Amino acid sequence: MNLSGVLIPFVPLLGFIINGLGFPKVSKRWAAWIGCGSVFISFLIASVLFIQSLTGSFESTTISLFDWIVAGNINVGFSFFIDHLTLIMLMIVTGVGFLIHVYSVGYMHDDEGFGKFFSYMNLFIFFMLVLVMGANFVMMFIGWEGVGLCSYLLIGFWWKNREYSAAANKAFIMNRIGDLGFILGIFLMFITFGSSDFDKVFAGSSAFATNDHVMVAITLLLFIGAIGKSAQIPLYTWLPDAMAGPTPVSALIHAATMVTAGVYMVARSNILYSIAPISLEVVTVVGLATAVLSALIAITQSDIKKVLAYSTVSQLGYMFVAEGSSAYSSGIFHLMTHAFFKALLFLGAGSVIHALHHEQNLRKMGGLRKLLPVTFITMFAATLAISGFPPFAGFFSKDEILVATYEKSPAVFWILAATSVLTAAYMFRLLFLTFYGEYRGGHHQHEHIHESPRVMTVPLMILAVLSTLGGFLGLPALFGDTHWLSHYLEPVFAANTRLTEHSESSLLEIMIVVLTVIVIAVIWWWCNEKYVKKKVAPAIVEDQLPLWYKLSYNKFYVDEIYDRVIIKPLEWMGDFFYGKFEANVIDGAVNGLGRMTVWLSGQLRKIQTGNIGFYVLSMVIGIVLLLIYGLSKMNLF
Amino acid sequence: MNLLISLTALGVVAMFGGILKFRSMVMPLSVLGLIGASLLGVYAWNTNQSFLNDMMRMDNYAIAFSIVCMAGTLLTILFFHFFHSENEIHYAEAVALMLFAVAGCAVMVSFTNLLMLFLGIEILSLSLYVLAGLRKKDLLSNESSLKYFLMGAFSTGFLLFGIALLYGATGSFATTQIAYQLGIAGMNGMAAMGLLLLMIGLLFKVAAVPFQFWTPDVYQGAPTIVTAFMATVGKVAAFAAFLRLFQLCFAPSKEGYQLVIGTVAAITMLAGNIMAIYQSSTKRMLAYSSIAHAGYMLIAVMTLNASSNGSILFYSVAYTLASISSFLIVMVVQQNRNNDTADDFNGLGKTNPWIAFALAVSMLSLSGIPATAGFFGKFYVFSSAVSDGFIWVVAVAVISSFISIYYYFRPVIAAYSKQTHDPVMTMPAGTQALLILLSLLTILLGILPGFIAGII
Amino acid sequence: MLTSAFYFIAFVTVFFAVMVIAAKNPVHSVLYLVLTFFGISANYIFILDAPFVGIVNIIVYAGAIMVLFLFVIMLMNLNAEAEHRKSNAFLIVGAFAGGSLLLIVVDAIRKVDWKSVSGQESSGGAIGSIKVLGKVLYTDYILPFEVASVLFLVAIVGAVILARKEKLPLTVGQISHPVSES
Amino acid sequence: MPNIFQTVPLIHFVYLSALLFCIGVVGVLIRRNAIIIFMSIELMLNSVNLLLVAFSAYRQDPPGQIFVFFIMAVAAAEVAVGLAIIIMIYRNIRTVDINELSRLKG
Repeated sequence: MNLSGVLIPFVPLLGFIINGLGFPKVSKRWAAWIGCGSVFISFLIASVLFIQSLTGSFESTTISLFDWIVAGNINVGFSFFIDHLTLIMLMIVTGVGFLIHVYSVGYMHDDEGFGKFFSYMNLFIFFMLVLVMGANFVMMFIGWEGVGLCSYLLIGFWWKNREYSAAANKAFIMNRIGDLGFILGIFLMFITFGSSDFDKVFAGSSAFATNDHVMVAITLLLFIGAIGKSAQIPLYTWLPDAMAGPTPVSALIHAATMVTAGVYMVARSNILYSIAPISLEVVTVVGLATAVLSALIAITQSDIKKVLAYSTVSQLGYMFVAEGSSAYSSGIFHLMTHAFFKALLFLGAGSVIHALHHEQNLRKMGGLRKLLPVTFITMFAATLAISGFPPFAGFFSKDEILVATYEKSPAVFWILAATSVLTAAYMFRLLFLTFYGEYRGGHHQHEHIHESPRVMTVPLMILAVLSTLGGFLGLPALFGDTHWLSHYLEPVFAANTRLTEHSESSLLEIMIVVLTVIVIAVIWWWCNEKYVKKKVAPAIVEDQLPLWYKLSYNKFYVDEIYDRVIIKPLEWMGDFFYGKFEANVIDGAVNGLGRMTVWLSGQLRKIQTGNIGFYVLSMVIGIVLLLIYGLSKMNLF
Repeated sequence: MNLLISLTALGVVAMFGGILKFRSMVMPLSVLGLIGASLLGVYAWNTNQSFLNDMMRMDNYAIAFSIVCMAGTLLTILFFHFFHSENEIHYAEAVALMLFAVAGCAVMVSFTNLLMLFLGIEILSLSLYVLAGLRKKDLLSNESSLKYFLMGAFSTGFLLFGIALLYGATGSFATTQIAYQLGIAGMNGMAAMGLLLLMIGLLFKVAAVPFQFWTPDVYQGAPTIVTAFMATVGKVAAFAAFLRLFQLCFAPSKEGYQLVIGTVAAITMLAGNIMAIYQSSTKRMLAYSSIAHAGYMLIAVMTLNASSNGSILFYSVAYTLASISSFLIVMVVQQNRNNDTADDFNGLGKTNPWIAFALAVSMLSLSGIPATAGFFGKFYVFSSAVSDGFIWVVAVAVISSFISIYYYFRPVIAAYSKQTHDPVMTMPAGTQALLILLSLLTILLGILPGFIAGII
Repeated sequence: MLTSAFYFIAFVTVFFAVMVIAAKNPVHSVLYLVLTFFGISANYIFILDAPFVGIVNIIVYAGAIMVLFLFVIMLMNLNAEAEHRKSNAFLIVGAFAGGSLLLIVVDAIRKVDWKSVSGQESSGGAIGSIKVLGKVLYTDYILPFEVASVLFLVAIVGAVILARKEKLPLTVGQISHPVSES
Repeated sequence: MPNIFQTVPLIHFVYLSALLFCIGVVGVLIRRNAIIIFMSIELMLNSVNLLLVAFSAYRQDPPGQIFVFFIMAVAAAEVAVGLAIIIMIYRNIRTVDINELSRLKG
C-alpha cells in the first residue's frame, strides 16, 4: 500500500526522464508507448487503491519519504497524503490524463517535437499528482509551480509566431500574481501554526474563532492563488489566450486538470474556509461574477477553442460558487463531470481542427455532421452534458450546485440558473455552427475532410460514455437518495457539507429538470432556425445577407423580436465585456502594472550616470540620511 | 590558521610560477592547494581554536565560509584557465592575486579583532582593484578598475572612522572586549556613530543601496571571469564578515539598528530588481541581480538570530553556484555571438542543449523557483525574518523576487523559444562538464537542502 | 600654553587641508597636503605625546607617499594644466553634504560622557615610545603584522601588473569594438 | 609625562579629526582630478589616524597607535596600486579627469 501509493507520481516522472533525455533519439512509436504507458500504470495503481477504498480496506494515510526542509522549528516533510478526495482527484488526473495522452498520439503524429511533447505531458502529470497528493501546503505549492511551468512550456510548444510566446508570457505573469498570494498564505500559515502539514494546520485551526482575521487572511491569500490558477476574475484572461497551445494540452491542462487545482485547493482547505465565512462569501461572489461574465463572452466568440475556453472559465466559476456555498462535494462532483465533458469537448474540437487542417474559426466550419460522425456524436453528448440535460453527467452536478445555492441565497441561485441558460445557448451555437448547416470553408478542403484515426476517436468515445453516465455517481435525493459521491467524500468534508438530503428540495429539483428540458428545447429550436435555416454565420453583418432573405423578415418576426430584445443586448454585453472591459480594464490593469515596472526601471537606471563624482555625492547623501535615520532609531539624535 | 598559511604560500607559489616560468604548473598546483587547504579546514572542524592573542578564531563559521570562498576561487581559477592560455601575459599573476584575495577572505571570515577585519578587507579589495583592471588596454576595464578603486578607498575611510570611534567608545579592537564594554556602558553617541559608519563601510562592500553605484559599472567593465569572482567570492566574504562582526559585537543592541538594515535591505531588493529589468546586457543585468541578492542576504543580517549564520551560508552556496555558472555562460555567449543581450541566447536550447539547461537551472535558482538551491536560500532567510516578526520586509522581498522572475527568464525564454541561424557555440573543453556539474549541485541542494543548512 | 599650541596647530592643519582641496594646481595640492601632514605630526609629537607615530607619519606619508604622488603628477605633466572645475551647483551640494556630515558626527559625539573615555588610570609609562609600541606590535599584534605582508605582496604584484607597458591596441569592452574617440 | 590631558579636552581632537575627515570628503566630492580625489582620501585616512592616536593617548592604550601603523601600511599599499591604476589610465587616454570616464552607465 505504502509503496504503491508513492509510485503513482514517479512513474510519469520516469516517463518524462526517458522521453526527455531520449529526445529525439527515441522513436515516435516508443515515445508514445512510454508516454501513455507510464500514465496508464499510474492509473492502474490509483484504481487498485480506489477499489480498496470502496471495499473498505483503506484508510487515509500519510506517507513520509524524508524530512525535506528543517529550519528552526519548521519542518516540512517530503510526504504524500492519500484520502478519498485525493483518490477521486487521482482517478480524474490519471484516467482523463491517460485518455488525452492516447489521443495526442494521433493528434501530434506529424509533429517534429513528438517525443518532447510527451515528455512535457508526463512531467505535467507528475507535478499534478504531486499537487493533489502532497501532504502539506509546501508540497502542494511545488506541484502548483510545476504544473504552471509545464503549462508554460506546452502553451509555447509551437513557437511559430510571437503571439504564442505572448500568450505564454501572459499566462506566466498572471499565474505569478496568484502564486504570490499562495506563497504569502503559506508563510502566514507557518507563522500561525508553525507548520504547513494538512493535519497540523487543520487541527490547529479549531482553536480560532469564526472569522478570526488571521484565518480570513490565510484563506483569502490562498484564494488569490486559486484565482490565478483557476482563471477567475480578475486573473482569468490568460486562459483564453493559452489556447495557443496544442489542443490536447488545452484539454488536459486548461480544462480537465490544472485549472481545477484551485478548486481542489479550496476543497482541501475546507476546514479553514469553514472558519472564515467571509472568505467563503468572497469565493461565491468571485465565482459567480466569473461564471456570468465569461458565459456572456463565450456567446460571441468565433474561435472554437475560445468558446470552450470561456466556457471553462465559467464552469470553474460554478465550482467556486458551490464551494462558497459550503457544498464542497458538489464542487468536486462538478469538477469531475466537467473533466469528462470538457476534455471531451476539447478533444472533439481538436478532432475537428485536425480534420480541417488547423482551422479554428467557426465561420469556416459547418455541416461536418456527416463527415465526422464519431466526433459529432461524442460532441453532441458532451454538449448535452455541459448544458445540463438530464440524465447526462452535467445535469446532476449542476443541479446539485443550484440546489445548494438556493438554500444559501436565492439571488445567487437565479443568477446561476440564468448562466446555465447562457451555457446551453453558447454550446448549442457552437454545435450548430460546427456540425449543422453547410460547410463554409473552401471546396478544395471539403474533399479532404475525413474522420480522425481510431487512436483519437476511441478516447472520445470513452469520454462520451463517462460524460453520459458519470452523473450517476451522485444521484440527487429526487432519484432515491443514493448520493454515492457525497458519502464517499464524507470523511473529508463531514463537518461542512450541507447537502440537501430530503424531500423539501424535491420540488426544486423537479422544477430544474423541467426547466432545463424546456430551455434546451427552445435553444435547439432557435439555433436550428438561425444557423440551419437562416444560415447565419457569426459576425457577418446583416446587410450582407441576400435580398430574398430579408423578404422573409415577417415570417420570423417573433424570432427577430427575440433577437432584438434578448440576444442583441446579450451579444452587445458579450462584445462589451470582451472588447472593452476585458481589454481595457483587466488586461489594462495587469499590463499596466508590468509597464509601470519597466518604466520605473528605465527611470531608475538613469541614476547610474557613470560619473564617479555623482556616485560619490549620492553615496555621501546616502550616508548622511542613513546616519540620521540610524541615530534617531537609537534615540541619540 | 594552517589554512591561511597554506593559502598565502599557494599565492606565493603561483606568483613565482609566473616569474620562474613554470606556468603550466600553476593551475594544477592551485587546484590541489585549494583542495588541500579545504581539507585542512575540514580537519580543524569543531576545534574552535583562537590564535595569537585572540586575533582570529577558526570556529566552524569561519571554516565553513572559508571553504565556500575557496570553492568559489577554485571554480574561478578553473574557468580562468579554460578561457585564458597560460602564455597570456599576466596569467600566473592573476591566479596569484585570486589566491591572495581568498586568503584575505579567510582573514575576513575568521577575525576576532577589528584590525584583522580591516586587513582582510583591504587584501581582498586591493586584489580586486587590480583584477578589475586586468585588461589593461581595454578602456572599460580601466574605467571599472578606477571606479572601484576610488569608491572603495573612499568607503574604507568611513569604515576606519567607524572603527576609530568604536575604539574611542570601548577602548579596544577586540570583538569580545567591544561587546563587553558595550554591554556595560550601553550605546552612547560615539559607539552608535562608530557602529553606523562600520555598517556603512560594509554595506558598500556588499553593494547595498545607496552604496551600490559602483557595482554595475565595475561588474560590467571587469573581465567576465573577474566579475564572477567579485560577485561570488568577494560578496560572500563581505557578507560573512558583516554578519560575524554584528553577531560578535552588536547582537545585544540589535533593536536599535535592525530597522536601518531592514530598510536598506528592502530598498536594495526593490531597486536592484527594478533596475535590472531594463538592462539589455546580460552581464550588467547580473550585476543588478547581485545587488538585489545583497538585499535578500541583508535580511539575514538584520534578523541576527540563531539561524542567521546557517541561512547566510546556504544562501551563499546557492548564490555562488548559480552566479558562477551564469557568468560563465555569459562568457561563452560573448565569445561566440560577440555580445550578451537576451537575443544572443536565441536558440541555445537547440544548438547547445546542455548549456541551455545550465542557464535555465542557474536562472531558476537565482530567481528562487522551488526545486533549486536558490529557493531554499530565500526560504531560510525569509522564514527566520518572519519568525522574528519582520513580515513587511519579507513581503517586499517576495514581491521583488517576483519582479526578478521577469528578467531572469528573458535569456531562458530566448534560449528555448526563439530560433537562430547561428552555429553551435564552441567552448573550451571541460566548460560544459563543469556547468552541468554546477547545475546538478544546484538541483541537489534544491531537493536536499539539509546538507548545508544545519551545519553551523 | 599647550592649549594655545594645540589650537594654533589645529588651525594651521585645517587651513592647509582646505588649501589641498581648493588649490588649482595639483602640485600645490600635494605640497599643502604635505604641510597638513606636518601639522598632524606636530599634534602627535607635541601634544599627544606620541613621538614615534609622529616621526613615522612624516617619514611614510610626507616622505614616501607624497613624493610618489608628486612623482606621478610630474610624470603626467599635470602641473601646468588647469583642471576643469565642477559646476558651482555641484560645489555647493558637495560642500553642503560634507557640512551636514560634519554636523551629524559632531552632534552625536557632543553628548558623550567623556569621563568614561579620558582620565583612566595613567600608568605613567610613555605609551607612545618606541619601546612600548615595539613590544606590543611584536607580541600581541604579530599576526596582523604577518598578514600585512600578504597585503604588500598584493600591492607589489598589482602594481607590477598594472604599470608594465603592454603593446596591444586599445579596445572598449571585451566584445571587441573599435575605439571611438570621445 | 606632561599632563596635557587636563588642558586640551579630548573632544577637541575629535572635532579636529572630524573636521579634517569632512574636508577630505568634500575634496572627493568637488574635484575632478583622480589624483586630487585620491589625495583627499589620504587626508580622510590621516584624520582617522589622528583620532586613533588621540584616543590611544587619552586612554593610555598602545593598540590605538599600533592600528595607526597598519593604516599607514595599508595606505602605502593602496597608493602603490592606486597610482598604478591612474598611470595605466593616463597612458591609454591621456587624462585623469573622472568626468572623462563614464562609458559604463545605465
